[in-house]
Amino acid sequence: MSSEEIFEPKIVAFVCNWCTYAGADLTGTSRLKYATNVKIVRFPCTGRIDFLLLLKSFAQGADGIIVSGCHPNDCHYTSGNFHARRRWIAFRSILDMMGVDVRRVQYSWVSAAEGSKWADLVNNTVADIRALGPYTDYQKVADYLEKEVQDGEA
Amino acid sequence: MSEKNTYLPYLMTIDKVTKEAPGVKTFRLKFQDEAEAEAFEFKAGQFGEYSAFGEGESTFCIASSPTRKGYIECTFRDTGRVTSGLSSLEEGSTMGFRGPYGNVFPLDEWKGKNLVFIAGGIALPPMRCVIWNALDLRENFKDITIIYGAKSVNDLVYKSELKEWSERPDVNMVTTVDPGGETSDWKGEIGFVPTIVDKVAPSAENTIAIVCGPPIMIKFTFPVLEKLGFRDDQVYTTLENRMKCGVGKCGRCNVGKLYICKDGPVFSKEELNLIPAEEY
Amino acid sequence: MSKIGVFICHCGENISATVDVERVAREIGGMEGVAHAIDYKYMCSDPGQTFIKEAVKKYDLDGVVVGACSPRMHEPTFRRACAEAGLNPYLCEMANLREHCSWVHEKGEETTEKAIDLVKMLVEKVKKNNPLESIKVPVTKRALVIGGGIAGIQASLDIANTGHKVILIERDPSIGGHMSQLSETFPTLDCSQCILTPRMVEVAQHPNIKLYTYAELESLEGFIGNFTAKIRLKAKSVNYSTCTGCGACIQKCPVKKIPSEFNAGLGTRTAIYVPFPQAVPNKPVIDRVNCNYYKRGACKICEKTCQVGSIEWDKEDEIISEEVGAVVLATGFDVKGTDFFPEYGYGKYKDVLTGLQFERLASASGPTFGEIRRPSDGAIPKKIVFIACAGSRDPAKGIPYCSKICCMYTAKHAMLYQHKVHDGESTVFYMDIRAGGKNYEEFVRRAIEEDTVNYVRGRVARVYEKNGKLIVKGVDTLLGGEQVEIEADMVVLATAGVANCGSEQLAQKLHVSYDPYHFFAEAHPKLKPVETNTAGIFLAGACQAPKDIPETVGMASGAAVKVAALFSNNELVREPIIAVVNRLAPPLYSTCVGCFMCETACPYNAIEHEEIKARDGSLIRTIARVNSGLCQGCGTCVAFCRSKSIDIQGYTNEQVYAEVMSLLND
Amino acid sequence: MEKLRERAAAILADGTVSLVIGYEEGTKRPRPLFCHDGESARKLIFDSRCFHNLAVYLTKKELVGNGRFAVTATISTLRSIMQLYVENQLSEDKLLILTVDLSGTLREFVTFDEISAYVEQFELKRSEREQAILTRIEGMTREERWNFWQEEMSHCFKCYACRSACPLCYCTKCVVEVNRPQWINPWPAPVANMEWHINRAMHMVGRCTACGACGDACPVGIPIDLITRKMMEDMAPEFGYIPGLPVKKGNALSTWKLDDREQFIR
Amino acid sequence: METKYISKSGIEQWFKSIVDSGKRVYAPVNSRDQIEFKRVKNLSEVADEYVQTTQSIKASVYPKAEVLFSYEKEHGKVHLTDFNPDSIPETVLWKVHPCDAAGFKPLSAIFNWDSPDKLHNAHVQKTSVISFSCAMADESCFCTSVNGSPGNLAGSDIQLTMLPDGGAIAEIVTPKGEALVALSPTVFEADKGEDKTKYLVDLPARFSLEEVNAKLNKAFNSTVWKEQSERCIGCGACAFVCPTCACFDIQEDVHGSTGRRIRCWDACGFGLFTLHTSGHNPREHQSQRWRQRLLHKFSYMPARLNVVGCTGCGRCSRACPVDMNILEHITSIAEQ
Repeated sequence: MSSEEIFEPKIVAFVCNWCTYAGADLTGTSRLKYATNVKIVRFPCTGRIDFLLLLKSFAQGADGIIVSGCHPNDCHYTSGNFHARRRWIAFRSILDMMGVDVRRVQYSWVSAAEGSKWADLVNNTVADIRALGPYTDYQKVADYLEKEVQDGEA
Repeated sequence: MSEKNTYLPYLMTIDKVTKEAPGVKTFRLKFQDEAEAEAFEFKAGQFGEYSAFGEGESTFCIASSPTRKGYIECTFRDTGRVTSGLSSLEEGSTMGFRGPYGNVFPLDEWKGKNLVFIAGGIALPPMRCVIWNALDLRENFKDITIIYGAKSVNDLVYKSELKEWSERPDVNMVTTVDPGGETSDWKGEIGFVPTIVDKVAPSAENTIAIVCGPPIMIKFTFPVLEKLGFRDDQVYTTLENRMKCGVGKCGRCNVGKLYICKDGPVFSKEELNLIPAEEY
Repeated sequence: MSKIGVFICHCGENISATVDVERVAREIGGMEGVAHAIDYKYMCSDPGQTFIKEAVKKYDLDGVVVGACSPRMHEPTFRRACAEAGLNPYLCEMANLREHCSWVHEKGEETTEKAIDLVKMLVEKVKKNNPLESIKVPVTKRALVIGGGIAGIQASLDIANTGHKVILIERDPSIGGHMSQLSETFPTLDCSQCILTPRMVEVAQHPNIKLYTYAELESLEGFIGNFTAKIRLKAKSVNYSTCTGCGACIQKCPVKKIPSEFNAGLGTRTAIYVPFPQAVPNKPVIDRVNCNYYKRGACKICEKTCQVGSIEWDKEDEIISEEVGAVVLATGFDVKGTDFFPEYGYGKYKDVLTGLQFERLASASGPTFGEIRRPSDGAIPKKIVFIACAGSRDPAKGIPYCSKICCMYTAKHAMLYQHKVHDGESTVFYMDIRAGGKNYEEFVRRAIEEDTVNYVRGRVARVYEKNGKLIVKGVDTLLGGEQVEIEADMVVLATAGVANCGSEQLAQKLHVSYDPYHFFAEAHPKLKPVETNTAGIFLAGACQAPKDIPETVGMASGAAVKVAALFSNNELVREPIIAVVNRLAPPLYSTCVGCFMCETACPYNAIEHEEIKARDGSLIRTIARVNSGLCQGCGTCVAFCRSKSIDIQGYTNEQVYAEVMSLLND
Repeated sequence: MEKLRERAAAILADGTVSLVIGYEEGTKRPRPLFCHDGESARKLIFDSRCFHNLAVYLTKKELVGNGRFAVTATISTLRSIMQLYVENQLSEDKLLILTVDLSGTLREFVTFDEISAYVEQFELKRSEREQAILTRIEGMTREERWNFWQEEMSHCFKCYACRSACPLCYCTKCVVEVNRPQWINPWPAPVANMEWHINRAMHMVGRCTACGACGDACPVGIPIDLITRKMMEDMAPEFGYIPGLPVKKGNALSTWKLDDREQFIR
Repeated sequence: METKYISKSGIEQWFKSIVDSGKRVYAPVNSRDQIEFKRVKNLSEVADEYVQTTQSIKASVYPKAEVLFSYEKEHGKVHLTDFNPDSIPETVLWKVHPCDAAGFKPLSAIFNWDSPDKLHNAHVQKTSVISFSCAMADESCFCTSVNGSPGNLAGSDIQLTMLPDGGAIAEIVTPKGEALVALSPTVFEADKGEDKTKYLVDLPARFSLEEVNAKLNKAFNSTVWKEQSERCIGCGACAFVCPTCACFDIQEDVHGSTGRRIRCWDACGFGLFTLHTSGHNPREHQSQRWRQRLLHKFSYMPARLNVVGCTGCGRCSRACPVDMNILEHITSIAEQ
């Protein structure tokens, strides 16, 4: 990649079906534009989102991650987002301890009514991740097998 | 370096898929490389490691007879990551196979004897290989009896072959299902395999019994055979331990001093008595 | 290699304008496991659906991905089409190429590539999909209505009139609720009790309604169609089967100074009492907190008075169990008391009243028999000030919402006052006048124009007492913020409507969600206003948010129809998107270790304990089991399970993993 | 100590318990000991060098069987026992606790309430080693922390001694052994190793009692106990719990508060 | 075999010539409070004054994880790429203990049983071993009980025995060793006739291998396994630090339509090692797994491969979190 070329980050979004997915639908219905870098994976609820999926995303080459669901008290399942929020607090603390770049995981609440918030969230996150650059730190260690045989870090 | 990589599988084309029972399929596999097909040889009782690329390897016997050239067959139940991966493959796609591994049924030694095959459930495949082998060399053996049972009619595998065997005049075919597993038009026996063995097994005189099935079936069939006068050297079985390498290295199938993958999978009951029972 | 069919929709030009749909179909067609991929102008049209159906048969497809609009739009359409072609509907998934792609991106390479990625992701998911069967559960055709105000009364009658049994429980000794306390109702000024009491009687006499007054819900177990309600019948201390309701005991009761709840504290009642003359049932209960016998162990005057020996001193609370298929929550609301307002004297001025208290003053059945008199000295107030939005719309007081009814009842109060005190002078301080509703605006205009009520737009900063007068200090914003000071004889606060006390605990018992103000939350603010997030539990009236009588009645009827619709089926068909704990052959049984972390995480109490027992009956292990009737499929338990022993159908670990992996693999 | 031996021998002899799990002298330091009779109870020791968290054995049915058993417990062990109790893994009727308190007095606990009351008196403080390394890590920039842990992770060969030594890792099938999907690659590699340790820490949220057994067990000296220790230190005040003193069913992760922190949520 | 003398400076010069030849050199390095084999460029990096490295050197010929082959899927077809032995660089192992060098034989015996193991053999072929005889030992060492010794030459291409003057006796054992000498032939001087054994640690044998073997051959059903294994927590530390443990797993590393088949370390001590998909587990209990470890090394391997599966390095005892001291356990069996 030459230095002039704009870095196009790969971003995965984990969203709940009832609020953010619907909010992103509204973004579409409202014809608001946002960057193509983000691809949405639909979950029933933020409570369903396994932290391992976030880790796997980085290992597979994601430069950034969006996790978004219903605002507090809006959860279709009453409390899935509260559970998720707690899980994220703990997860962030552990990631930070391990030196993982927590800035690359953007958490958000986007309701079904916040079509424009979704567009802003995506655009801002893309801009943020673009500024951070590719997550080479992580990707470098992710492909290890060849290296081990070559360098014999036995 | 010309040394062969033991772990590199042959590429096989799935020539035919047969649905046998719920979750159970039979694949007919053909070598993609003609030279490999040419050079490949195996004997009844051997097994192989089957690859679903993207999922891994799984161990099962070769279910076709060595007398049928040009292909091999395997039958498996969708139970884990690999078998599920295999199960999703369609005719015409590619999978891997390496083998053959393990020892063989001593068919040569059994010449001139009566054979009784006793199998239960999904354990018919390892037996099918030797059954067809014996049937294709029918003149070498005297009476051939096949006793096969499953939990229910639906669970019986190789249904068309069961029919074929039962129609053959030179085979005494007995099928049974566990009580409650019968359908209204079921014409076979009803009862557990050991019970049926007791009822229909031929005399032990000059007879070899080959038993294969779930541990519980084996456990209750052996005493029946003993009662019927079968000596330990007249009874054979084939074991299926968890394996990864198939060639005696990964450490899983080691039982006492024996390795199921090298010293087995075929054992006479006499040999089996030497293996510590709790470990297989 | 599965056989997946992929169908890319142009959606007219909605998708094809920015996405190269042919290229999407072409590239996806080359994917591992894709047997057939086409694009078409309108996949959701009849011909489009026919393409899918024919392809399912022709290619013996074991999965379908439709790249079109949002699955929230057409997932049912395409799943139905697949089902009609003989493919399990849950083997069909949609890639959202319209709302999430073509509509939000400009035409270009990246947009098409994103579309391809989105379809790929769903193809990989579908490969891991399992055929699922809808869940069928039987329905107990009997409803439980909680709360005997107008909402509960209406809902009960409507359900009962469809031929289904209703159990109505009311926490107070009589049904009737707040509506029974009102004097006249806006905008028609018809007498509240005159229109309500016939309905109350109808409830009591309806063959399909079983009424339990002085009763509260103890617990609710089960799930839609199959609830078990435990109901606490509080001890009334009076045997209703023998009591004739003669009222002699009430006459003789020596404890007479108990503030009457019915009269909002403006009158008194006895310890053995009927809340109001038209109560249903019209039989007394003993208020054990205030009764001399229960307090001091002696008195029993009522027992001596009672000709039929109906007093039961040792009667204890009784808990009964009822099987019901649906629940209507109609627990109503409450109003803030005057003590909530420091600026208006924290309730220490006797002549500062709440709107509800004013209703009692204005009511012919009230403590003053309908005459407006000051509680302090019984004088007729000549100057009266009504303060609207007392508490409501005031984030600083924690009540940012509008209580909705105050504008109307304040106008009504001013009007009633003017009708009763002809020389009186009334002033209303208001923020806005919210008079949306049939004949509402006209009603307010009438108060202002015909009944010369003085409406001042502005807030009242303070009310204080000076020389026996209540000094009301406020501003008139229409006069440019000019200070206004009125010497009033009485001040009426249109205090905020708030959630009924105990609503939070009740919501927790029922596992329904509630908003920050403890009003019960509807399942959807627009489209499911009477449903809750717990299937089979419906809302009626002000327990959801403050509302007026017509709205309440309308909502109650709405809830009743929902219940009736539910009861029109013998069994209920549900989406099989539920969690399942894995089961393995012995000796493993399951990878679940029974730590039951999922149990606390589950918002629906759907996790049960299953004991694995050996043949001899000894316990081997206790593991989790998901009650498929209760589970709503949020999947929170799945993400909690350390050993991955729970999975959720439709969003299994394998499915979501495959999706994420496919998105990131180049 | 003599009292402990006597008592252990006595309860074994009178059939109160069929097994006493304790400590004996080992090659370099005390190690776990399983006493089935009074004879072996003579070998019992209990002092400040006893580090192993014996609670790890209590969930192994093949060891403890169906009868009643006793365990000589350190404070760490007691904390773990309390957590195991909350997680439905232990019951009072099977367990007898022996411990020697700071004054050298032999104490016995039968109920979880008793254990809880005793444990409450002890503060969970960083050891000198923990303090030293954590201070170092806390002083690092994020990049430095990443590099520090990557270096450490490169030594991990996935022997799972950390998992085996942890009393709270009692799953019959650990997530690393789940292969549908294969969440964490089972071979040792830096990312797979890190995923395992992050995963382990996440699984310990609200549960870890910071006994240090995992770090102690690591044969290649990775201070993995500090990952969970730090997590515990961060989370316990945030979520309002005291490790080893569970107050109600559930744990910090499976419960929530309306006002949990969320300034990181956009 | 030839014996030479090499001086302190000669060692330095020779080491440099090995590094300069482009071969990868691995040597024990003191890092993170542990001694472990790492790639080194300078002799100064090499640790001294230690008894044992935490891990054995077996990873050099049996990597923790290696690619058996890779594949690419396209439209139902699969293209395989075999392991390429040329991808393995030339490697020199410096300062290996005799007990580690002795581990190569049992390891190779397992891997080449009947069918040769292309990967392992490629690693072995590209690896040269320069061992240093042992002047130190601790209570866990017992090489002398398992046919080894502090100056055992088995598996070494060259062995150095350090002398008080900083020089060393160099025993050049194999042609590979000679090739290494050839990198800097002048530094190897004539043997000074020093008695090597003078500089070796004295380590009396702790048990008779024959006796132990005979006892173990009959010990399958002994109660000793349960007694010894009670405190075992079932981790894989012993297996992974062991120079001869070779149990492995075969796994799949998938990236979309491409993938690699991986061989990685596994351990017979893990509870699920032998678990069948049916749920049946032949080695269900820890006692069975402990028995497997000991019998495999001291009974099955001698019987089937004619080699003892233990070199007495003592690493498993040191690494064990719960002090499953192998020497103590074997001795107690021998004394039974």
